[in-house]
Amino acid sequence: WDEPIIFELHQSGERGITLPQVEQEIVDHVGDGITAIPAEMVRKTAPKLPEISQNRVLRHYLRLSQETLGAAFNVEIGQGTCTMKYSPKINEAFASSPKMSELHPLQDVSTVQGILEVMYKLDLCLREISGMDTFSFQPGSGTQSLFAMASIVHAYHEKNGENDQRDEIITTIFSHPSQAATAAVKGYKIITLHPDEDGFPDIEKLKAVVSERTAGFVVANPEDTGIYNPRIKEFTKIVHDAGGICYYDQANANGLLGITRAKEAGFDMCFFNLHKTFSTPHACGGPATGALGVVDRLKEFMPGPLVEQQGESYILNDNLKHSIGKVRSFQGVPQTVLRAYAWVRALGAEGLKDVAKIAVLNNNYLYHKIAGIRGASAPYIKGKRLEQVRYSWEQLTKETGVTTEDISRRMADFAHQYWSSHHPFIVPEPFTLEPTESLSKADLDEYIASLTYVASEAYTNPKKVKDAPHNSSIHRVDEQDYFDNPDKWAISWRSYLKKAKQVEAVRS
Amino acid sequence: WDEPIIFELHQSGERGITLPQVEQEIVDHVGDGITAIPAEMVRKTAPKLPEISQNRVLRHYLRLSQETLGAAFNVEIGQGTCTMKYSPKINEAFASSPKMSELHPLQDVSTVQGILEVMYKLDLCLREISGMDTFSFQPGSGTQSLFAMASIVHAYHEKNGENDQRDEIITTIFSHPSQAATAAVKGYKIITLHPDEDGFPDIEKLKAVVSERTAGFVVANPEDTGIYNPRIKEFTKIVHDAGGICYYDQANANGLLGITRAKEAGFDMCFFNLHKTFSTPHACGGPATGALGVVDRLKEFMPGPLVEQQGESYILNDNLKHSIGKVRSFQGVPQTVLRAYAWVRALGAEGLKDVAKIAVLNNNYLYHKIAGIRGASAPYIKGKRLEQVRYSWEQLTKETGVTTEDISRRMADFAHQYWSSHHPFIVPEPFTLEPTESLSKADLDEYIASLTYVASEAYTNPKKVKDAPHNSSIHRVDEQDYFDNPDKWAISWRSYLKKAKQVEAVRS
Amino acid sequence: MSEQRKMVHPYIPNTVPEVQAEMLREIGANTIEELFDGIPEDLQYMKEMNIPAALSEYELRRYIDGIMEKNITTKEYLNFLGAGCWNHYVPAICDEINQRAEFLTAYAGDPYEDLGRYQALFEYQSLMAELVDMDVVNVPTFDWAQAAATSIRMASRITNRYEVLLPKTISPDRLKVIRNYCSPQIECILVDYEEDSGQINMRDLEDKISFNTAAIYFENPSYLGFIETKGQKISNLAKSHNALTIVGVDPSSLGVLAPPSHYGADIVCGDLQPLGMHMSYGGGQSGFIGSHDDLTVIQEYPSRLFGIAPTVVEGEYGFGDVFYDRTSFAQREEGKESVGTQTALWGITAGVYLSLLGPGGMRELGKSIMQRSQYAMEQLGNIPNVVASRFESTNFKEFVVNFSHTNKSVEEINKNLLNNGIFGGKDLSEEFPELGQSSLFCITEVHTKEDIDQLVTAIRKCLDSSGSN
Amino acid sequence: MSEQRKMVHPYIPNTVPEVQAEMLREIGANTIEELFDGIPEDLQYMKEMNIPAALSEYELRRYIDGIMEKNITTKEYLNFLGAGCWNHYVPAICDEINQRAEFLTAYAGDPYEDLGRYQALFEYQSLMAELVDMDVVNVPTFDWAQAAATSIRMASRITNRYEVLLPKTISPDRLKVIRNYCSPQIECILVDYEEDSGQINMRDLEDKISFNTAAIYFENPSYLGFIETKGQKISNLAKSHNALTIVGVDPSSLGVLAPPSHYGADIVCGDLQPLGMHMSYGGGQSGFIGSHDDLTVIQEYPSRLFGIAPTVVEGEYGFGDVFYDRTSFAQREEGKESVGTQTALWGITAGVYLSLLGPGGMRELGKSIMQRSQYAMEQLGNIPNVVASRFESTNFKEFVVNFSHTNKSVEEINKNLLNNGIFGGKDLSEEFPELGQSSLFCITEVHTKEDIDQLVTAIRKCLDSSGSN
Repeated sequence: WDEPIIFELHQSGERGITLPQVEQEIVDHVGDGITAIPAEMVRKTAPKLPEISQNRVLRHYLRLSQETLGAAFNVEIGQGTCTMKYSPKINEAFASSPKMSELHPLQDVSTVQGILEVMYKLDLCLREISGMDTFSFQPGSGTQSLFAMASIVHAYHEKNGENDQRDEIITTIFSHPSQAATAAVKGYKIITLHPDEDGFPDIEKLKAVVSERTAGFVVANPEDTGIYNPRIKEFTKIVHDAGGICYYDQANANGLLGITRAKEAGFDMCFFNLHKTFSTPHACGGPATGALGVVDRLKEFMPGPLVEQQGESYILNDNLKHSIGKVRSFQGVPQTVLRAYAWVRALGAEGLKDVAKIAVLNNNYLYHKIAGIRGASAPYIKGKRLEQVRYSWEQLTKETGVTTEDISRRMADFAHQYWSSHHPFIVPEPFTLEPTESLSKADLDEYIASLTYVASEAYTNPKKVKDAPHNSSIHRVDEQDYFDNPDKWAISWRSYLKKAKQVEAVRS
Repeated sequence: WDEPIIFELHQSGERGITLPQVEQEIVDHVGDGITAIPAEMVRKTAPKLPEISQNRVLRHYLRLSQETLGAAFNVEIGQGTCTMKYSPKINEAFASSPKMSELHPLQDVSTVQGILEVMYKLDLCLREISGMDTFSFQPGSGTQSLFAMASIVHAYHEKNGENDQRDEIITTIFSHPSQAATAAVKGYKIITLHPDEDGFPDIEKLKAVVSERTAGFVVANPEDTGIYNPRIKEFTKIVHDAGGICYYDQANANGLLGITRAKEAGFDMCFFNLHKTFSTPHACGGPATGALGVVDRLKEFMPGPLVEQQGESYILNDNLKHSIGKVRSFQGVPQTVLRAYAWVRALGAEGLKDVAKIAVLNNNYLYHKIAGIRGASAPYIKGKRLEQVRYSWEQLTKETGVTTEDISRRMADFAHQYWSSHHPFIVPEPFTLEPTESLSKADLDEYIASLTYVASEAYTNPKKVKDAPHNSSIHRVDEQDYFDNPDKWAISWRSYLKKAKQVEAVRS
Repeated sequence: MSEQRKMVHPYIPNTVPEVQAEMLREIGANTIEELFDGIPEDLQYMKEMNIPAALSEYELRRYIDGIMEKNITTKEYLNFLGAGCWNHYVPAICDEINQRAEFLTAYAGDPYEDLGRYQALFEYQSLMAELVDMDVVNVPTFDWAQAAATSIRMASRITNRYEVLLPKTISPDRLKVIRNYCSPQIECILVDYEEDSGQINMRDLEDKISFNTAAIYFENPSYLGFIETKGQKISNLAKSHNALTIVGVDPSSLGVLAPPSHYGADIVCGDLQPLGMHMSYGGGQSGFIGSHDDLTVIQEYPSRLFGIAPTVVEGEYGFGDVFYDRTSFAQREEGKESVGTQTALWGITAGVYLSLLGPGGMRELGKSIMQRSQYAMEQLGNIPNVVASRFESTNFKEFVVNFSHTNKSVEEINKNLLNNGIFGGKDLSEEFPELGQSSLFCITEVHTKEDIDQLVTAIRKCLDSSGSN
Repeated sequence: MSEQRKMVHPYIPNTVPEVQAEMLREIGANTIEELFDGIPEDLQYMKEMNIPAALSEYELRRYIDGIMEKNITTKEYLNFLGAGCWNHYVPAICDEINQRAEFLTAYAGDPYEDLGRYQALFEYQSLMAELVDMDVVNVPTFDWAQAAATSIRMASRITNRYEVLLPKTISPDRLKVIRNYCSPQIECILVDYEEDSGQINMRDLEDKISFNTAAIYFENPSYLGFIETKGQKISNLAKSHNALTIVGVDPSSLGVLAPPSHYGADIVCGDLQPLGMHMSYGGGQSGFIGSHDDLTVIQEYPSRLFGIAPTVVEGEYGFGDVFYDRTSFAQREEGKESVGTQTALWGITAGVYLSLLGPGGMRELGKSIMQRSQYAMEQLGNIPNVVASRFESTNFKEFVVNFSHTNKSVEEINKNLLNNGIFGGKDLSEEFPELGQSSLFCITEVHTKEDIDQLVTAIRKCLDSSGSN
């Protein structure tokens, strides 16, 4: 499709939808309603929204939807760390049912026993999976869950009167940037550990930085490399011994379900992204849930209210003595909790463990195959990968000049997603692949074939790769100037029109 | 997408869905259930259906959906006679609601008062629109409605003892082929009238064929040319005077709502395709409804049961003295009746009339513009077109060799539908366009621009048009051999595999 | 910001007055009314139609929801009705696919625009072909009844004969459709059933078959739920008279029951509704017809038959209409019967269903239905004076329960069940008076043991409270 | 046709044993367990998780439906709750678009894979920009509360100051979020309201503002529903102290109320939920932040900001991240706050909503809400001893009703209403004890006259029956 910007569809006078007429009796009582508005608060010029008929609005957005490569449409391996798995359709039926969608968050609890039961029961399941003692579903994503955990760390030391002293949080470079960023929002100084030459977090480096200033330690395990830190218990012990809190980024726990738990590794808190491991759809980036679990001694710091069982019914407990308050309005995103609970029940204990096993099998198969592609490598220790791997095109780039960004654009021609890594690029010319349990061997072979083809093309016809995409919805975007130059960037259509006019004015 | 045939996705052992386990207590009572099957009736070899995981099945069909150019996605003008209008989304919510979808057709009438009320009330609306006295929604399409009408004609003359005598039904060449075909199914000899030079049905020809053998007269008005027969009252009178029944193909009544009615034109019966004029989605070709209306004296011949009001409630009346029986199981396709009723209520009397007015305005605008395209013409009288027009590329084909089929394939490159006409091609190199009220002027201009471009290309670069499509999901199909040669045609994948093997065997 | 004069309707963009004016100017007309000058004045309708004024979307939603709220659904009540429309589980993916805007709003484009529609329907044909174990299946027709009628008409054209034999146990609703489709050319002759088993009475069949017989039509399972076991004998008899054998079949049985092609059927037909269609008050019915790859039969199909073909690009598949010249689209009254819009979307859906279940799922489905319905028969049969099943044959999914020896009519029992939130079986007392107070119950994979026990308990209670009601 | 040994799960294709074996062979491993050898044995969990066995899809459907059936929805009961989550009509097309499998399952691809996602979100930004009449709007954040908190943090970074002034009438739920997001760096100082009008007490504001003030934050309409009219005065005051003005706004009001940019706001924020999101027990909340095209402000956004740019092909548009180096994605703890998954799908939906309504629809929406809520206030105010509205200001959508002079508490009244199928207003007696027995009612375009009359009648009855309960 060559679909215009929605403002270009404007036809003065058209309507997309009409609203109910106000009853004549109401008009007789109160008039037009708007003359009551104080003069200074009346809107004097109508918002310049476009006027478009219903059919055309629908066509526009349907076409845009078709230009979006959702996980349901491709062999979704390329967005590593994101755990792009199958989101079962049946769960969408639950989420969009009026029994879910038409609930107001402040209804009397007697009228929302169903959704509270679901939240409570998923809590129980996650306790089994993690070993934690209570979960909250309030955080709206992994990042917000990390922020909530940093807040809990803060509240904990505040209660103990150690807040002034403890102002450092330790993390690792292969963990998600939000770990560092959210702790910084909470005022912490960040200490970032780099791995040893095998890619393991370096315990000596940890020992060197831990002190009475340590408020907490946050880490993913496995990290983005897919490598599990086998000495994690020692890490958490060192931090605990120094008086810090250990919290665990399990946004992606897809290789671990039923295999190993946060509790036994010594963590005080962890969170799961329901939109990763627990299959709820990513929705272009939310709404989502970062389910936050803590051990008993941290429960009183949790954001409230918590769902609890009381006799036959479920209640909202907002009496948490040292609660951090809240991180999100109401009870988070319950329709996602519902989806995740349905997913857990569709799999059962055995199925959940199969998820981890097959995710790891798929990843190791892929890892094995990619090792055979000319120009590709997987830095750090051989083997020992769980659910994902961060690879490198270092050799290919040296030999052909083709970069990981070029390959990314070229993979789009084959309808594949492909992601490099967060910044900074510790691994040179990185790419991160994560085949979840949802993909079959045939799917993996298809992705491998495309990657092999593109890598080989980089050697034989590098220009083709560098000029990509050739076959996608659009061609290469002129990035430099338009996204980093304040005189040219345009964050809205109105801004674009103004700046385009200025550019024209200068030219003429 | 380059999506394989579903059988090619087979991976032995995979499952798309599981069914509920039978409870152990039931097994204890009855065993495995299937040993009860008499030996001669046991299936001995499993059906060779493919085994595919759920994610892959979904991906397959989602991809196929994207390769289908629904009316919601394009400037839908090209499927003339089909009245491809906007199917409002809200009506889909009604149709898929459990209050509609989870009803069994044999439930006690006290438990289906809602859907019966809808059927009754749409009946009332259609009476207003047509002037008929009762409607049945049993026929599952226009063709089935025509068949029902032919059956009623038959039952009517049977009751009057004239069945042996009256064995001819008269129709016109620009009416839908189903008019002739369904009457033939009912055993009638078909007399087909050709138009006069202006494209009007020829009253002299009618007079010449009407006789005591005339059982009925069936016609569309306007016909596929978009030309309304102004002498229709004379036509029906001639047939009535000869003792025949007049029935009206109003499958497409989109230019007539609130403008003119079947009753005043002298018809005894008519039908409306709810999936055309009344906006219910075409669904790749059904399920659908051909709503059948008759005047009082024909009510007793209707297929039963009819929905009627009795006091405060609605009943099913199956006591129709000379009923033809049935044409479709149960009560037809009620979810479509529900959609159509919602559409009527969303428009009201005035909105319905606007539908006709704007459909005719849009068509005349298009007609005017196409007259200006080199090589195109609209045979027969100038002007007087209602909701559609059958055009001709006769001149263009003579001058360039490019045919209407070539243009059809080339229009696919621009994501446009395009239809020639039914057979035989009375109008040479025909194409039939029908812009409904759903399209804006901008939409029409877009379609016109594409058509103008292709026509001009036919003059400048005919090979490009003849080799089309270039830019569609697939390239030109090798038709000749594979669809008309019994040795090579394959109506199923298994048949294809067998025949492909034979072909290979012959070759080797 | 003044209020608009006349409401522009969201569904009709060009109700904008300025746009209309511009278009009229282009056309060279002064008013829209002028464009209707082809319609004589005395035919122009001058009154206002008595249809209420337009509703906004929200008003419409409340209005329609309000009406439909009056229905009580089979999700609210326990349902044991079948009789041609069956309560099966519909996988969520079936709904997802048939609600996709693309499939929902497509119609009749060529494979260059509608490749997905062609492929999905070709795949449907191919999947059904495996299920019935034959090489040819058509694009879906209206429903079982019409598919059966068309099969009979095909047989009549093939044999040039004008009689068809059908079992007396056929669904009366279905028979009405068949009779109308066959009239006036083809005579429908009913064949007796054996009183104990319900099976076709072979002696009566032999009496009635002749060299005027175009076909014998029978069903498996029958309308009354039992499995007809003499299929091979019947088809042999037909063959010996050069008549065709047509079998109507419930496809949900074909994971465990032999398909009709295995006992001599020439044509098979039936309903797709069990394969992923909601009941929708009968709106989920969809017919299919299948046969061998035999030109004599293929040339008599009125329906479209999609075929597969290569394109000009190596390795690419295309699709199209096989032997289009058969159809009334091509030949008008000279074509085979008539063709038009039927139920294509349900064909696509049935394809999705079969792809999801696969051979293992279809077997489990059949097995589960057998087990659950046998359990229900056993439990109902344990109620004093209740006979289940009325026939001695093996049943699939449905069975006849006889209440003649209780002091209650089926009507009374069903009324009582309704008050207890249960839709009881279909009352057969009018359609089959010879069966007395009998009722046709339907048990599928959706009925749990608990559901069945609830039914049994309710009937027990109803029969115990003899005096009441 | 033997039964399968172990169930292959439909969600996990490679549970097929033969495939696993083949893959292991390729890898060179003997068992899957071997692949976990990176996890020390003492960390391997050897117990069985206490989670029930897998359910098939049909079992799951019945099980989940059974639980959710226990909820009573706002379609079943009449709802007058608002307080941060509002009962508006959701056009069917909003649901259609946000349920499209493409948008539902996309995440974070580049514009070459996800062009539609980028364009839809850029359009959302652009549509919201028109509504608030400013040039910059971000990709949606979590909710109003967090958007407000982030706006405040942005102001603090811009001014290098660490105090923010907020009105005492703010939602306590929202304030909790803001406080936690601001702690420990930024102090939240509450400003009194005028007792009669609810408006910000200018004297108190003047007392509390200083050159430590990063920003004044207020809301329009306020949490308690009235329109704050002194916007320009407040922003002037802020400007005179080189502080920023931040206004939280309900976008459904902006068809009739002046947007904050018209009375001096530097940053505007609020919730998108009214623009096409179902309430979903709070799951429909979604935050937005807008500002002028001012580099000082733009560089402080933590969120992604999508921009438009040409591609190498003339006339083609592409999209991408503006000034990506601001973000924590690029800079970890050196970036501005943090960014991650938030509520993009609701942004797309709000874009659909605004495209459907257009300027005319937004005006009608606002007008209809004003009319209906004024009618409701009038009718409730006519009940003896009931005061509606508690404040003298003009209200939008919500208003405080005071029951202190009746003999019933809000709790009692709400319990009574619940028994009559009505969710009454939000009880304010704990959050705002100074308002006595007060309740916050919400009236939108969905409430018909009949609905309002039903509420009024129910309250009248409840208050009449003094003794009962």
